[in-house]
Amino acid sequence: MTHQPLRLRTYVVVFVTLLALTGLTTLLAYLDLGRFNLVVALLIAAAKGFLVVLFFMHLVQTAHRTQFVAAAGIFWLALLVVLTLSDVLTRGWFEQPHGWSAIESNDSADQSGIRAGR
Amino acid sequence: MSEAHAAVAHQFEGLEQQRDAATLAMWIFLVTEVMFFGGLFTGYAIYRASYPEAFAAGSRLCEVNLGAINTVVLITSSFTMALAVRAAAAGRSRAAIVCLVLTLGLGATFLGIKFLEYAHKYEEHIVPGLNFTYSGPSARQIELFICFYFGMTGLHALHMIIGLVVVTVMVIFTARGRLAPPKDTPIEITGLYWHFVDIVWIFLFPLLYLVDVHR
Amino acid sequence: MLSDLPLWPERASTFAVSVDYLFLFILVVCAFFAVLIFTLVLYLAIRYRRRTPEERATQIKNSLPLELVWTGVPICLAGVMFFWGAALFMRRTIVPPDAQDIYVVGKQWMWKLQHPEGPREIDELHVPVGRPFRLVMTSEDVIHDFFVPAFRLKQDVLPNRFTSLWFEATKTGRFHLFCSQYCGTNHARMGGWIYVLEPSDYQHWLSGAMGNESMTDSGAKLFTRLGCEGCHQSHDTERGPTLVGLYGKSVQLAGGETVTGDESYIEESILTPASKVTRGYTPIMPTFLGQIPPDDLFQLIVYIKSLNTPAMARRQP
Amino acid sequence: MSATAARVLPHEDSGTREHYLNVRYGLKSWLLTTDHKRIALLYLMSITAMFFVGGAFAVVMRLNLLTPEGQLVSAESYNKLFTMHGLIMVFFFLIPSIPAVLGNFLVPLMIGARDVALPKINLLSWYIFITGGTLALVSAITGGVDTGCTFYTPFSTTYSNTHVMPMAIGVFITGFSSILTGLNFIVTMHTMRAPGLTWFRMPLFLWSLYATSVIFVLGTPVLAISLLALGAERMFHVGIFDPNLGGDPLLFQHLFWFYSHPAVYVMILPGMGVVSEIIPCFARKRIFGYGFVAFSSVAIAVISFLVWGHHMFVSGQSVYAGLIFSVLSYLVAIPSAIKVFNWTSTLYKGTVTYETPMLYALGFIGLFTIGGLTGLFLAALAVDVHVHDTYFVIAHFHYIMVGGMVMAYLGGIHYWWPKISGRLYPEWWARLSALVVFLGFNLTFFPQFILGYLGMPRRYHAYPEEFQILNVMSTAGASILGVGYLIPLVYLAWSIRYGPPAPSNPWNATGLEWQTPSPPPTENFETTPVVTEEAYAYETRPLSYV
Repeated sequence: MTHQPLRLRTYVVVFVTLLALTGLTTLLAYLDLGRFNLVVALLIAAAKGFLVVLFFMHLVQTAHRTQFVAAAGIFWLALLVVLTLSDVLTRGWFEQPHGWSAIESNDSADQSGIRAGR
Repeated sequence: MSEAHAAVAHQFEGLEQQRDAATLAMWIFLVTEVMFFGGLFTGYAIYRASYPEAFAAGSRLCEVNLGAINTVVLITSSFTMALAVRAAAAGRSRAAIVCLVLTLGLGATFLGIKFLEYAHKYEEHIVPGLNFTYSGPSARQIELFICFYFGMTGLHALHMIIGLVVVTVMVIFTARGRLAPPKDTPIEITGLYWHFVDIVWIFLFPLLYLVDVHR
Repeated sequence: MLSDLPLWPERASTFAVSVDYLFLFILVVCAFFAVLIFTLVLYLAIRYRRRTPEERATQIKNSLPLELVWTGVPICLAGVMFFWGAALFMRRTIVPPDAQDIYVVGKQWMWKLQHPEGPREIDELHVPVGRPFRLVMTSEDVIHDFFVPAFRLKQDVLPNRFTSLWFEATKTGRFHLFCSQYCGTNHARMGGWIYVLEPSDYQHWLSGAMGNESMTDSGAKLFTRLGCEGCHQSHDTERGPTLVGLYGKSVQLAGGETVTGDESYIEESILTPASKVTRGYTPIMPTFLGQIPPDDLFQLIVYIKSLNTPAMARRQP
Repeated sequence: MSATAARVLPHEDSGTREHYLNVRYGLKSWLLTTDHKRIALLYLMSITAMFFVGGAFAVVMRLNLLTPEGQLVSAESYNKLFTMHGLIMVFFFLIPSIPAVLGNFLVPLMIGARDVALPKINLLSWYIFITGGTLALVSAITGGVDTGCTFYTPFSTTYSNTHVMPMAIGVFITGFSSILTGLNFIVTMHTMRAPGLTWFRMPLFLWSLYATSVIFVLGTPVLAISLLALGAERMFHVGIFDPNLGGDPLLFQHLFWFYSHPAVYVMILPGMGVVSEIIPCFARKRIFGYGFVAFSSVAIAVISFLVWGHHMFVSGQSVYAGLIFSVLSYLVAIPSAIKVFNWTSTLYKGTVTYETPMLYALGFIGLFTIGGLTGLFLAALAVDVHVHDTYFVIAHFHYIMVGGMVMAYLGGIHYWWPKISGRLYPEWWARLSALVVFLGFNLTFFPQFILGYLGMPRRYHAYPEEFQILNVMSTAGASILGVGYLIPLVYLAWSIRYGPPAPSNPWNATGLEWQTPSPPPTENFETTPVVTEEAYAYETRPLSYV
């Protein structure tokens, strides 16, 4: 449907927010948050992406089916990444080594337990 | 996709149906692009999970300041493209041309900075396949990271070049007055494509440049 | 003629028997549904054929209960098949503790096998009946697959990575060995035989084939020739941690997480030492990637595993 | 709107009336057409040629396997034969077969539109297909590829010295052809339906094409990027998949199978759609459970993206991932079971006649059921350990692709042949060929199930002696099947010139495509039709036509 154009103010606000988020993600990268560095960076990038998609690409005003198409794209990308990672990250879980000459090495207790392998 | 002569192509009932079809087609095409880049992101995710230290070391080889400038340049070009689409929809073709040319300039700047980075890497002899002579602990995995760096940013730069060509065509068509409303759908579609390329870079910047800046 | 047309291969391992039961269960379920559909289609097509041109079909309303039945029943049957299959798969994965290792190297179009006691074999494997064996396998070039139909077992063999496969033979005899992952021109020729012998015959064969030295001795020679002794001695030195008792131990890494000292960890630390540095040490160990062929790598690993036993540990400098 | 005449006479000779075939002549009118009907015929001609090239490779392979030593061809050429057979049959025949030929022809006709939403992109899709096809044939002629149709690394990147690059680029290019076709169909079905044609009044053929297009759009790009990475790895040796340089060969397998498993559903869903059209027509009865059949098509398209790991149970994939993929693989079997039960129940209390399309449809139900059920063996983790990469897998996917898809494709070609060519085909010749295909097929592939469980690995040019009897039976079946496929080529070509002219609705079937003359005019409909009835309202149609 020919949607009425957004107000100029909306574009400027979105533009400034994007610049601010870029600065934020760069600054946060200089702090050592350990594992959370990646999580924070991805969250900020996702926020910027959503801003561009919703306002610059007018997804807010388009038909529901177009919104559904966009959502499907993100969902399928997540499918590909998550299921592939589910293989890589869990490779060492079940195959546990066993002593060659089976002497009780110091921590044989967790010999058969599940451990965070490579 | 621009029907130069008749406003509505013969297979459509009306203008509304044609615009709906064009935007839906573009969004579906962008989903195929998401999955296309998705393959590279999956590879990146796997190898970053398998070799965290090597990816951190590799990321330190990338120039963060140039990456940050590029991100700002591309977000600004996205802003000017959005203004261009808005102006074209309102029929103000002069303003649309100005914004489109601004977008072209910013896009060219981005590519300039990008090839500057490539040149630096070539001088430091860390271009995989050509002259990769980096030695040190886990050199192989760092080469893998740099290979993903070139793969992802190279594919992105290729999409930028295609975008620049299409925007140039839009400028010419607008100047000739062929894209006055209600025939301004092609500009809106070019805008969608341009914003998509910007979003890809928004994700590339933290993943490639900001992996391990704090050490 | 039908007598020599076998319908399934011999059952020569503990795993084969249970896989055949699962296969028969799924076969019975599928045969039932296939026959059901075939007879239904034929019966309905013939019973309700158009006899006269004026005949009218009676339209049927959809029936939700019928749809739910033929959604629910297949889901339950599928669930049974999944759990049974998964349970057996876990039995295939968890290696019994008393299994003895045999080291297998797949190479473009041959299998090289070595027993820890020393005998080496090409495309043949002699094992006694009734004892579990674990094959630790790697490849020198492309992906192969160690497939023994009589044991109902196969496992891909990947370059630069160890995959393992355990079996316990229950029948003596000679069984086919195939490579079932396409690996190039002579993929079809890359096979051989598994000879399962009585324990007494096996001992006789083993003593006859003792020509070359055991893997531990050749591993020790390699350990000195490659200069590993310089850093890795019977106790921690500032240049490198001791390897005594490493196998099966949890190793604290510089990155903070802990890793188990299994074959893959030892192999990775030899080929790409910088990827997993032990806490408190700097990555000064040179990389041996591409310099140690897999056979020698196995011997080194067997030697390092042998350091678990106090006798071997004392002989370290 | 239903045709009133009880016995439809060929009211006007299609020779004089202007329609899409005789509106313009000459090469330019074909090579620059944007008419979806002509593009469908362009696709028909190209994929028929590719089918017989791929089929020839298959016949030579089967002849080589007559003897345990396989002396007909050398090992290298046998490896090239099965690779080219796989690649050409999958990417250049099966994937475009129903969507690009019958789909292109019928989607606008079935929804009452004048053409697809993006006709120029539709023609571009054919040119991309031809470019990719030419590259593949050039690679085949100049030396062939011996990596197997799955291009597994590190063999395809470092150890194979055959023409992998041109073939990989050829398949990469052809992928975009199916992306554009899928995109075109989704947009057409969303925006250009005739007034009154709601989603639940659409023929089920369109539902299955919609599901197929979703897979085209979401899956094919991942194949494109994996082949691109394969090319880069082969050219620059940078270690993306090379284990000696830190890469992981399983990453390629993940990316490849993420597309290739949904692709096997692309190779069956359209066949299901054709069967859902044929069975109600020749049973003169509304399909049983329309909503369930429609939603199971979409369910198959979605769940097919979750199951690719069952190709890698023994490839070094983690046990945890194996468990996940095994559960999901069983889930994807359920919608197919629902469809088979619904087709069978449609026959109940109908008035069934045995025209050729119906013979193919009934054959499809039987053979697809066997194909689908044998999938349950492969999804069970423990059984897959034994039968993975053996002839059991070969028999499974041939039962679905050849027993299912090719039978449905031939059924669809015969069902819509009057509409496409304006001519009727010779009924008895067609019934004979259907029977020959059914018998030849079963004799070829059923012995391979037994060979598989006996442990004969796939891609073997030579095998132990005890497998010879079953291989000889399979080769015998293959020669019968080959003949069975040649017969339709002859009589369909014959019917174009000498076949009796076809009325607009020879089977008196429901659906908008039958309400326009055959062959249809370029604009498809004089006035855009209005749909008032449900999808398969056979109770309001006049009685039989015979």
